[in-house]
Amino acid sequence: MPARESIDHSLEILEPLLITHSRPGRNKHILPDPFKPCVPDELLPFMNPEEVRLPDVAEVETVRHFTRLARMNFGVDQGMYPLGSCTMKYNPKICENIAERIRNIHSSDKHPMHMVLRALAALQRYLEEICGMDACCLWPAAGAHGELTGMLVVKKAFQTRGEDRSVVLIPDTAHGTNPASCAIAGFTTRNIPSGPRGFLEAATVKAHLDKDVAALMITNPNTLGIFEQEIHEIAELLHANGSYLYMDGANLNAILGISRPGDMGVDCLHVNLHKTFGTPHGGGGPGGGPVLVQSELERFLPIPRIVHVPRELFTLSYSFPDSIGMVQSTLGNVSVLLKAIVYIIRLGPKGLLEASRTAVLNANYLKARLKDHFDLPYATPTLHEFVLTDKRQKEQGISTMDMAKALMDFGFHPPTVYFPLVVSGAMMIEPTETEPLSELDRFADAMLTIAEEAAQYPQALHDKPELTPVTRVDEVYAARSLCLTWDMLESKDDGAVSK
Amino acid sequence: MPARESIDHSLEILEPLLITHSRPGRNKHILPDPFKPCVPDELLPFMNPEEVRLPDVAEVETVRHFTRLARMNFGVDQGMYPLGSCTMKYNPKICENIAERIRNIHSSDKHPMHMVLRALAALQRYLEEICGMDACCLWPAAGAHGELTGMLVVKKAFQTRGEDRSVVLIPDTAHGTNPASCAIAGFTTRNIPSGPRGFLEAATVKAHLDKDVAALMITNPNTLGIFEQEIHEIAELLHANGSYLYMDGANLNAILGISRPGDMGVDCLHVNLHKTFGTPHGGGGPGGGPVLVQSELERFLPIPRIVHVPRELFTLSYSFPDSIGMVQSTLGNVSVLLKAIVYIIRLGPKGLLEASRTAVLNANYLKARLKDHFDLPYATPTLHEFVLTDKRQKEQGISTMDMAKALMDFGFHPPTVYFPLVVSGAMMIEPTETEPLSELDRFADAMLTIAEEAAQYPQALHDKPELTPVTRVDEVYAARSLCLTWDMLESKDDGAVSK
Amino acid sequence: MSFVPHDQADRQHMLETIGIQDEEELFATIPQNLRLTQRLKIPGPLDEENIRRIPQGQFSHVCFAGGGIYRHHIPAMVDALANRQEFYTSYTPYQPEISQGVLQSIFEFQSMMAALTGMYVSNASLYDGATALAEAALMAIRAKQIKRVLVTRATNPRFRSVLKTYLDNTGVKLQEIPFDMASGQVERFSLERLNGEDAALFVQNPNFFGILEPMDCIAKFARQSAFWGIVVSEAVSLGLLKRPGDYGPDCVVGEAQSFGNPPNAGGPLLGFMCTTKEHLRRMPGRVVGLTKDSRGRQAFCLTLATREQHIRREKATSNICTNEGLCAIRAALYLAAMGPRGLRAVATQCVAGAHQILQLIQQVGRQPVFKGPFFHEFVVQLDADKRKALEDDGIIPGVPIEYYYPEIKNGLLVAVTEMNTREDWKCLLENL
Amino acid sequence: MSFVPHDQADRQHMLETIGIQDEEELFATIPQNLRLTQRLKIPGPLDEENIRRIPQGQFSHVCFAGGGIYRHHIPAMVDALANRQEFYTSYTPYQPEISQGVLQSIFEFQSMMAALTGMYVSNASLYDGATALAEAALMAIRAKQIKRVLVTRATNPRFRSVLKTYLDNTGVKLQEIPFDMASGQVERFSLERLNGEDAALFVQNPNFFGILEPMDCIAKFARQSAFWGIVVSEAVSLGLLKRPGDYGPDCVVGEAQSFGNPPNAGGPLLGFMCTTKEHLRRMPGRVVGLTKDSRGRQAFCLTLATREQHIRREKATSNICTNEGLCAIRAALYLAAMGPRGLRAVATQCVAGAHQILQLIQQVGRQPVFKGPFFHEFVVQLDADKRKALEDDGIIPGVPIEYYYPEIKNGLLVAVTEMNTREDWKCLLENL
Ligand SMILES: Cc1ncc(COP(=O)(O)O)c(C=O)c1O
Ligand SMILES: Cc1ncc(COP(=O)(O)O)c(C=O)c1O
Repeated sequence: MPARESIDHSLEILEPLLITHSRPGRNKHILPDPFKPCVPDELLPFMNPEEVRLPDVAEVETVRHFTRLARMNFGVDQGMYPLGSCTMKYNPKICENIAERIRNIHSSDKHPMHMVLRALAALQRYLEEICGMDACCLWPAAGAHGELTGMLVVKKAFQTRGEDRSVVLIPDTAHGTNPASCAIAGFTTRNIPSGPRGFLEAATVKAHLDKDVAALMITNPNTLGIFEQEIHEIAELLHANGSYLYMDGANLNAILGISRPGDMGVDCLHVNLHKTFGTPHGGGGPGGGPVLVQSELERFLPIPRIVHVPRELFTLSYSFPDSIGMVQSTLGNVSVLLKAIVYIIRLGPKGLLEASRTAVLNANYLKARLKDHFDLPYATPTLHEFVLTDKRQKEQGISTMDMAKALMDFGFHPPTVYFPLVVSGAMMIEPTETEPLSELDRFADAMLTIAEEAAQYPQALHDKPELTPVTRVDEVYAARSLCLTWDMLESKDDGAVSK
Repeated sequence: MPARESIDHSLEILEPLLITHSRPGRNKHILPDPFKPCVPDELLPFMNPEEVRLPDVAEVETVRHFTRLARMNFGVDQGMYPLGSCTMKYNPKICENIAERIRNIHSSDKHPMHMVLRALAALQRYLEEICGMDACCLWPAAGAHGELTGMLVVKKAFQTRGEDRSVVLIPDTAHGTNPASCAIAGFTTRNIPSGPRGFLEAATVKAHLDKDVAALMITNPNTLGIFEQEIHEIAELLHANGSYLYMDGANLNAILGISRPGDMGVDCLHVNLHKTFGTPHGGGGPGGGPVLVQSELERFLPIPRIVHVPRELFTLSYSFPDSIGMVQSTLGNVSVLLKAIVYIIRLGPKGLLEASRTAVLNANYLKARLKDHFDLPYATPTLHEFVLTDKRQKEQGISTMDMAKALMDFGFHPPTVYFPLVVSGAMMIEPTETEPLSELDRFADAMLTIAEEAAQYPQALHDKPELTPVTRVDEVYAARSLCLTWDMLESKDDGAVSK
Repeated sequence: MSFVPHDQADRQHMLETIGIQDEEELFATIPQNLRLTQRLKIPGPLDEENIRRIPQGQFSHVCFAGGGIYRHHIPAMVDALANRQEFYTSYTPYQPEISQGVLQSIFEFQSMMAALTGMYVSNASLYDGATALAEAALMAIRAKQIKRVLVTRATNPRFRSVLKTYLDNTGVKLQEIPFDMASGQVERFSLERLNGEDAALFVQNPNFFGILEPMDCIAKFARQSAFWGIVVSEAVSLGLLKRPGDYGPDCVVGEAQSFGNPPNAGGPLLGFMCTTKEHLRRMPGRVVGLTKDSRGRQAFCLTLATREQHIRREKATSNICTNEGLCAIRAALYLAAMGPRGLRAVATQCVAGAHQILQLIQQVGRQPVFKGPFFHEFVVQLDADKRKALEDDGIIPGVPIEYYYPEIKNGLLVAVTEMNTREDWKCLLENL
Repeated sequence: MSFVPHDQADRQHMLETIGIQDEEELFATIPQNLRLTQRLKIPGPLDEENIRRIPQGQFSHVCFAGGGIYRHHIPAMVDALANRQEFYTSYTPYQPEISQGVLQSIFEFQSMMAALTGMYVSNASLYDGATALAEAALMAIRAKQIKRVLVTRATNPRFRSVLKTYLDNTGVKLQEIPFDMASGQVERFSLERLNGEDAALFVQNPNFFGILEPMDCIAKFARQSAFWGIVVSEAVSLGLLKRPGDYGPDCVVGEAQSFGNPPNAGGPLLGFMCTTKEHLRRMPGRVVGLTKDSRGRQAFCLTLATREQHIRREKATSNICTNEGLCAIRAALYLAAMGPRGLRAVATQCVAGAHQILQLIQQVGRQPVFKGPFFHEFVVQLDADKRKALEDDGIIPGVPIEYYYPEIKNGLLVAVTEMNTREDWKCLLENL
């Protein structure tokens, strides 16, 4: 029945680009027009004489286009999303509701901003308490932005001391943003091995310490899900050397109410609100990467800072002469910050503790169910996540990529793959605390099925996924053909894909 | 690879019943608890000693359950929904926004209710203007409720006059609610033929008129999409006989700003806000079925009525001694009424006219594209919808049902099928004005493809749809096995479907 | 402004395909004398921002109004899901293959309503509690040769008004059973006197005054009538009280707005009907049943359509077509979100709060009008001026009921729910 | 309270599967001295209703504040779709097979941004306009051997502050080019003097004062610098003004909050970067490309990953990972909803309104500080007491800028958009 295909575009294009619906006159949206719409003559030379190049599409078409696009996307609300180190937990709906309230507030509108600042000051206190740190800056817009901010603080501390230390030690399990952030902050990085047991040993750190070392940047629990058991010793070594301990708090979800970075000897850390504190990831942001420091480093934090004369208003102050300066135009991703506050007070101290305990329980349960069927590169006990490899399946030619893609057909998002880099063919699995037992079991069953298929019918796995909106996507072709806008498509068009 | 099926429940159950996730203790939702939670002793005898029988499920599971269910449903925002007589047009998002505002108002809260009543009074005026009628009652909750209300008004008018007329004439093209509503209002109905040209002829009406006839209930345009061309003559005949003309306004979307029921001689009609005025249908309501009458019948309208002392508050009055009484607990589906107001003022007079003109254009375009390939039972020109039949495809054993199901695989909702009853194997197609030309073409192409398949590979069509969440659903089995709650499922369970 | 997606070229192309020159020709069948010649006199078009600026009323935060419509906590989840476009932009699920979402949600609603009421089956919704009661009476008429419908006078007066409207043309008489002025419960002698084999009996519990009726005793009498039904006006009471079904009625009907539907200035509401196996085929409204698809998988569809207007026309069990689908889905979401402990906790808060507040009110010297046991509403007397003064200060102390019950001079029905804060009742007491 | 779905039996079963007795054992690797012994001192758990009751500030309805964050009309459609769970509950689209929704939306965002700016390519977003400018400067450093970054002093001072922070450790000098106190435009002599082959030049247009810079002239100078970029702080200006790309810069960066993202008390914002083919591989941030799936169908995926931190680590073009994906989707929705005429109409309203209001202000005797041509913002002088009095009355007359520009005593930056009603400006004028 070839006729069907000719009218059903699904064989060629699932959802045509919006621009293909565009025809002059189709958009009929009417706008508020309080003013006589005339542009003064003196502006004419500055104006674009041509039509603005946007698609001209009716509201119903736009709505359907994006509705259909949304339906081609997988989110946490559809099923388990065990993306290691990303903490894809359930995003409480009440947080979304409350954040909506500030939508119409302009940041120069003093009176409502007082309420906002009061709430933000409370968030600072909560994060300080949770992390055991002395001071907090909420403005970094994501984890990497927090890293940069924190490392600029460290840099500034040395500059103020008159020391010029240029090296940051980074374990080989670190996330790519760590070295990248250090580079922007003007440091060079030195990669150090995390050791055979999957955690950094104090002896290793000691061996790398010299007067050029400004800091060590450590993730705890690290990206193998392993607690850095020697962190306190490491902190002492660093401090004795005049260096700082920076902690990447991306994995804080393992230890809320259980162990605090401040107590570990951490001088500076960032947390990821869009991981640990349940704010949605939004398909790639906005997030929140607050930075916390011990009192010694407080004066270097970014401006503005929230100040509060008791019984008076909360206001912003820029009068911190030692500050590294501003890191973001305003107050960071304010509505994300608000969601994090709601999350924290919705749960309270017991709830946060239960979250972490359960995150660890869930990960260990999954590990227990999977460890006999997949290669487990480290025997050390893990907390909220764990890493498997494709070593065994490789024998049948099945890679981590194949298994990740196969998982999709069972209705799961795959784990983080090929990271951390120290593990070849890594699958980094972080279920989070909000996965029910039934979903963990379904996931484990799927993994075991895939392992069995890898052993018995390996060929079929290369063709996965089959039940997704599109089948395996050609990333190489994307990089080679490099079509990044619809104009490029039009200009290179062979007629095959655009219409 | 049978292993996959065992863990992927999709082969047996797409989405398990919520109750299957239930285990004691899983629901941890916490509630506002302003009061000490103690029940006075004297109430103990009235209390249920047992646990309330609801599923005990975590928030994340509930969210995912209903998210996945939603994803198994087709709505207007996904594509064309040409359900004849249902006017499935695009539901503007701004209407939803504005209606949200009244959510926390209790109907006994006088001050905000003044605002609400003012808005409702405006809606009454707009509907009166649009329909050319003198008075309006907004309370009926849907079209059928409006019919009942209208017929009770008619009944009451006769009672007041001291006449006991018991018969309502109803053309054979009428919707099932028409006779059903008349029955509740205490009338008997007489079915009259709509004639070979698809509209009711004055002569037919004349032949059925006698002193027992209280009213004629007519749908205009009727369910064949044909304008009742002799309606004015019919109205005159009825009036001469002392009878009323009731109009079912379900198809008003064809004639906004073009022709008004009041000008046709209609005495009483209802409109469907959830059809003509863009309020969403909500998977089966809530809707809105305001009733409009000429001044003669106004005093019989339901109570309460909105009264407005100029420069004073808008209030409700119950002091209408001739009223038929109340038809709904409060003020009908208030938030639906609000959406309809927003719809009307968003469009304005030109917009409403453009809506109707385009609804008619769209339907005629589709008809033009399809009429050579399907049986068109009436040659009379049609307005916003038209009816085809399966007469030609029947020769290959393909029925309207088969074609309706096949349409789903192209991403469309099928038309209304097997209605109106006067046409055997009817397919009643109403695209509405918000379908773009491209979607109309896609639909026409799909219909033509199906027609071709019916001719060439008829067998395959019996297996449609194939690309939907479930394949053809066994409605006979549902009626025979009659499982209407999960308790019934459990008690009859053979283990096959419940878990 | 319109939501029409066409440009001029589209229209031109369409006219050509149709084979006409001018769009006017499409309307040739409408006689000239029936054409509107001037433009409709309605405002607009208005842009979205100007629509957003239309003044909105500020609701009173201190609110003890109930009387059939209640303010309850609605979990954020309910809106997040009920507002899914797939749910709210779909029609009645006539085509099950692409409507499993609505169908299964309503099946689950039916399951939970049947479990909560203790009845065999629930329909998919009716317009509201008032029409649900009216439909129940019509069902009784279909089921039995009754001459009278009896309803307790302490049944929601708005429900009784609608019942009266619906019964007006059936030839069946409507009689009201008075309440006892001391207890607020049904007057047992009148109940005994009026009750009979030619009658259908309807009793609201908790009644309109919040009073718990002596259901065991009523049930005994009720067995002698041809048909009897229990009316529920505050669905949250199902979370704590004995299940109405346990008293053995023919049906349980009422209003379930409290289940996840906000007060919304009066509506939409959510009428429901639960009944026995015996009356199943007489029940009005949609019903969803479980079935299977052509591959044997679990699926759902509308069933028992042979009761309905589109098949049976004037002989249908009701004229209802569009009902309150999305409100039923909201109720399903609400009940799922609350769970068994949640619903009971809410009901307990309501009861506890009402009793605690009444006690405080008694301490400031006001007595309740009725002495019977009550759920979360009670009646006191408050003169109209005082009440209006409170209302002008943004305090709604309750719903005035003298209009419906002239014998209760200055009667005020006070409802307490889990939404009333400590500040609320301090505010009420200080101003009373 | 937590969002943990387990019951006790679940936990027990899990412990057994793991093979331990006590959950404590799971934490054995955390040294005892690093364990927290008391409970965290934070409030909660709080139920949803009590969270909803947390007081919220009432924003000022009469608002002429801009200065980098603007109030614009947002079509209702934008929220309806951006709030789809599939969009907001997903991660960065690393797995394209189940992320086509986000990917295609961002591809369309890129397409529209590139078209609006007149550049070859756009990335998928950066944190905000300020970091976008900083990233552009870092890109210039990577591209050319520059010693200095020049920025006009009339560039958003917050952008310049962040730029300074980012450049502090690069060894590259930051210099500011003053503006002409009469026109508010860049001082041409200084521009000529400072400009050079060892410098990257950045110019905001319209500048922070709303003044339109003499771009043709600047472009001529700019060609002599090693790299130059145009900064856009009010994206709506792209709907009316000449496309910045037409002046031939190396990049166009800035803030696109105005495209469908509400002011939100400051954020999230939407940084963007558009650049040339030449600089494509130096560009920071995510990029979505078009490709095909294994069946040959059109599909999208993240591409050019070799620029990014997860591959290149310390040598990456930026450290950015999580960006402002949902804000970019909102921008795509907004631009789709507005269409070509809509965006132009909004820009026209802004310009027209600002000019009409300035004229009225001049009639009451206040003169603008600058005489240059302007877009939708202008600077006047208003003493602080007067301004505070207005603010206390709920009228925000503009953003005070003396802190950033001490030479403009009592400087107030007034922004006008299509959201300002007639009543707004009457209110402003009467109270000025
Ligand atoms: C361990 C770790 N560090 C840092 C980051 C960067 O955080 P963001 O994406 O918020 O910039 C991530 C995010 O994936 C991470 O997993
Ligand atoms: C012609 C006609 N009349 C009446 C009705 C009943 O309207 P409602 O479903 O709103 O009760 C319908 C609905 O399908 C209809 O099409």
